[in-house]
Amino acid sequence: MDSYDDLSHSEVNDLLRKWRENNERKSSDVVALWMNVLQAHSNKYGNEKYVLLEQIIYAMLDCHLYGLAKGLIYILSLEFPRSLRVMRYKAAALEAEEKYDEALNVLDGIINADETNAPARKRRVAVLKAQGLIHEAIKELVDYLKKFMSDAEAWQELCELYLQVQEYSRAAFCAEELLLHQPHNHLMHQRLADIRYTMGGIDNMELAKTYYCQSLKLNPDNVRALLGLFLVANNLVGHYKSSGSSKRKEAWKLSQWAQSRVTAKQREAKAKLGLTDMMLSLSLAE
Amino acid sequence: MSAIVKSKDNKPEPIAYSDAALRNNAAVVEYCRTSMAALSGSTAGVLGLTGLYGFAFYVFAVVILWLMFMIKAGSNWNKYYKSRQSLLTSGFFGALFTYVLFWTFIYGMVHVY
Amino acid sequence: MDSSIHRIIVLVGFISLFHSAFSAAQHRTYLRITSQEFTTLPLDIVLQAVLSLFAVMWGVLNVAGNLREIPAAAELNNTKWETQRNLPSFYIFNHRGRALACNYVPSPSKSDLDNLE
Amino acid sequence: MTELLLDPNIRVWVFLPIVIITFLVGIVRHYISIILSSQKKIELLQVQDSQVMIRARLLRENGKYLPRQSFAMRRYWFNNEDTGYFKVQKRAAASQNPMTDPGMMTDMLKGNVTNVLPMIVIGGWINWMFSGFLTTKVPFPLTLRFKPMLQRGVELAYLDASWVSSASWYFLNVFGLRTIYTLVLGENNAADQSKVMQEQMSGAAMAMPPDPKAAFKAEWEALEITEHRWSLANVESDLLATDSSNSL
Repeated sequence: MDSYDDLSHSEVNDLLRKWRENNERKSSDVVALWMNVLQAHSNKYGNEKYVLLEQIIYAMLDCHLYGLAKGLIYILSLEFPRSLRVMRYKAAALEAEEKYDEALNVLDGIINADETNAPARKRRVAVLKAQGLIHEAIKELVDYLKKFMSDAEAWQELCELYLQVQEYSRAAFCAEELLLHQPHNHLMHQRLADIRYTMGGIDNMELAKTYYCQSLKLNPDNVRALLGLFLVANNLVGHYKSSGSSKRKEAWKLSQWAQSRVTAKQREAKAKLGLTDMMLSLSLAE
Repeated sequence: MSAIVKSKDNKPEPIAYSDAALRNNAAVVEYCRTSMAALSGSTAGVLGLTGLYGFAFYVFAVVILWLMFMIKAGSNWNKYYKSRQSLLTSGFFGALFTYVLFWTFIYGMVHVY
Repeated sequence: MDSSIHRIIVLVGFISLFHSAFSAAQHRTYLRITSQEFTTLPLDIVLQAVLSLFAVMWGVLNVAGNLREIPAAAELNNTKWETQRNLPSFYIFNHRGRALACNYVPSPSKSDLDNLE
Repeated sequence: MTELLLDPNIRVWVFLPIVIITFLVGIVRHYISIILSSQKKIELLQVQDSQVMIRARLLRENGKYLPRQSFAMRRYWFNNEDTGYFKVQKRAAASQNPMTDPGMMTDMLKGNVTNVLPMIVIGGWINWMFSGFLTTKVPFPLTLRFKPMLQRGVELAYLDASWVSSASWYFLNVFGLRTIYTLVLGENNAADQSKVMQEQMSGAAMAMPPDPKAAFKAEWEALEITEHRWSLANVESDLLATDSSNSL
């Protein structure tokens, strides 16, 4: 991954597209790729030129390369003088320079011009978040979600924000909403289970157990869910000491099962490690 | 214990399909099908097939394309297509029109004059 | 790399198909000039046309793009929480990674000002 | 019946040009319609309605993954008699007459300009330019019924029905080449990219319910009769069962 110079132009394009589609941040890598490979071929971006430039601009802002980013934004604004999307880049640049009020002004301008512009509204939330005003950001985001109710990304962000201020039951609500959007994503089940486990109490533990199980059913390789299941099951065994034995038995069984799976996984991982690596880790431990 | 018995009664959960992947595959299949109709129509025109022979050639081309899809997907076609039958039959008549047009066109170019 | 080979196959197949079409047309005119009855094309033209049809079809099939696996789990199970959590719409830029940039000048934040006094 | 012999010049100067002209006109029309198509201005309320509908639909379909309490809470929020979303939000019934909406009018006009007009103009021009030629013969026998369809402009009573006149050949091309356009132009071609840049639409503004009032009512009814079936009831035992069967 270090030698970006060897990659051809089209390979770089493919790589960047993959990152874009998978939502990978990798900003410094993106900037490095642009510097080393793409910049020389700026006339050959092909169909995806503008999406690519957007990715690069955001990556540059992320890497504190404000001058370069502004240069690109300027080029784009010459090409599309009245585009709201380019306005959004400008707002992002202002935001990166911590000129939050100006950024908010630009974003408000966008929303005035097109009140259905969802990305600009989301950026407003991000601006508040960047200033550390989490409660204000939550309020803004809730207002946004009242209008754009099926925006999974926003629900996820709201979930994270609630977790930051430790409002677990509200975070759980958001996580459930996410589950409605992506019922086959094991990470969503795992996340909801994490939240339920953190909330505590027998009912929540039972739910956490169920969702960890579902997550493992969808993806048996989810080790975090495995660990969570183990902890939850142990916890439940403790809770059910006196009451109904069948539930206790089940929890105990699950805990045993999770433990055996973890052991198997560890053995697998160890087998993959070479002998030298094991020696190294031993010597380090000593 | 009752839970286990219940789970046996339940049907296995339907497999969830990824919407984007389904659409991607449908677009690929559609692309190949249209190209196949145009190309095999041209070939039928070159060969100067007339009447029922031409339509038989179309069926032949459809089957060949289907076989090629199967070869490309390999043994685990289940991963890529929902069903093999619908791959064979869907869009049969839609592509037939394209086929006939190209058949007529190339037949006219080669054999009529 | 792989697709360029198939592109060449498609191109060659097309040329070959065109060539067989021209051959067939020539054959027809020849028959007409010598006023013979048309029964069937010579075998070599037929073979060339059919074979190039197969070649082009196979090439198009591979040029058209890759099929993606349709079970939802195939893609979702490869996503990690890091990418799932990463939401481009809500990026913030004043994260701690900024301090690593070579031209970073720490701005006097509120707490620093408090300490000064 | 003896075989007709056509002049090869017809092939070069009539038959082929018609195909090429039809094809190129189709391509040009595609790009013109891209230029003319205006981004529809969408009201915030419309977006909100469509998103609510999506959310309610998701609740109906995937509600089985939520615990009963969470499901009931959401349904209550949508449906309860006093404060439920579908009860409180009043939407005016959609106006039935598209003529009252000037935006709709211009859209219809644009659709006509790009679709129907070129076909008539080019068709008329081809009829005038290449009239009265027999261009080709379909390679399969046809009944006499097809004669008026395939031999427009050539009224010969005793001609075999499988001969095609130039005007009819044009119309055959217009309809037959449609699939080829999608092949050549692709689903999302380069021309759309810069369009996206100029006026980026929030992708959520898709299928608007044309009449939100009726749609709300339908969704309310659908939600009302949805029963909650907790699909994760047996997941623990399933998990244990699958694993023991695997390890055996």
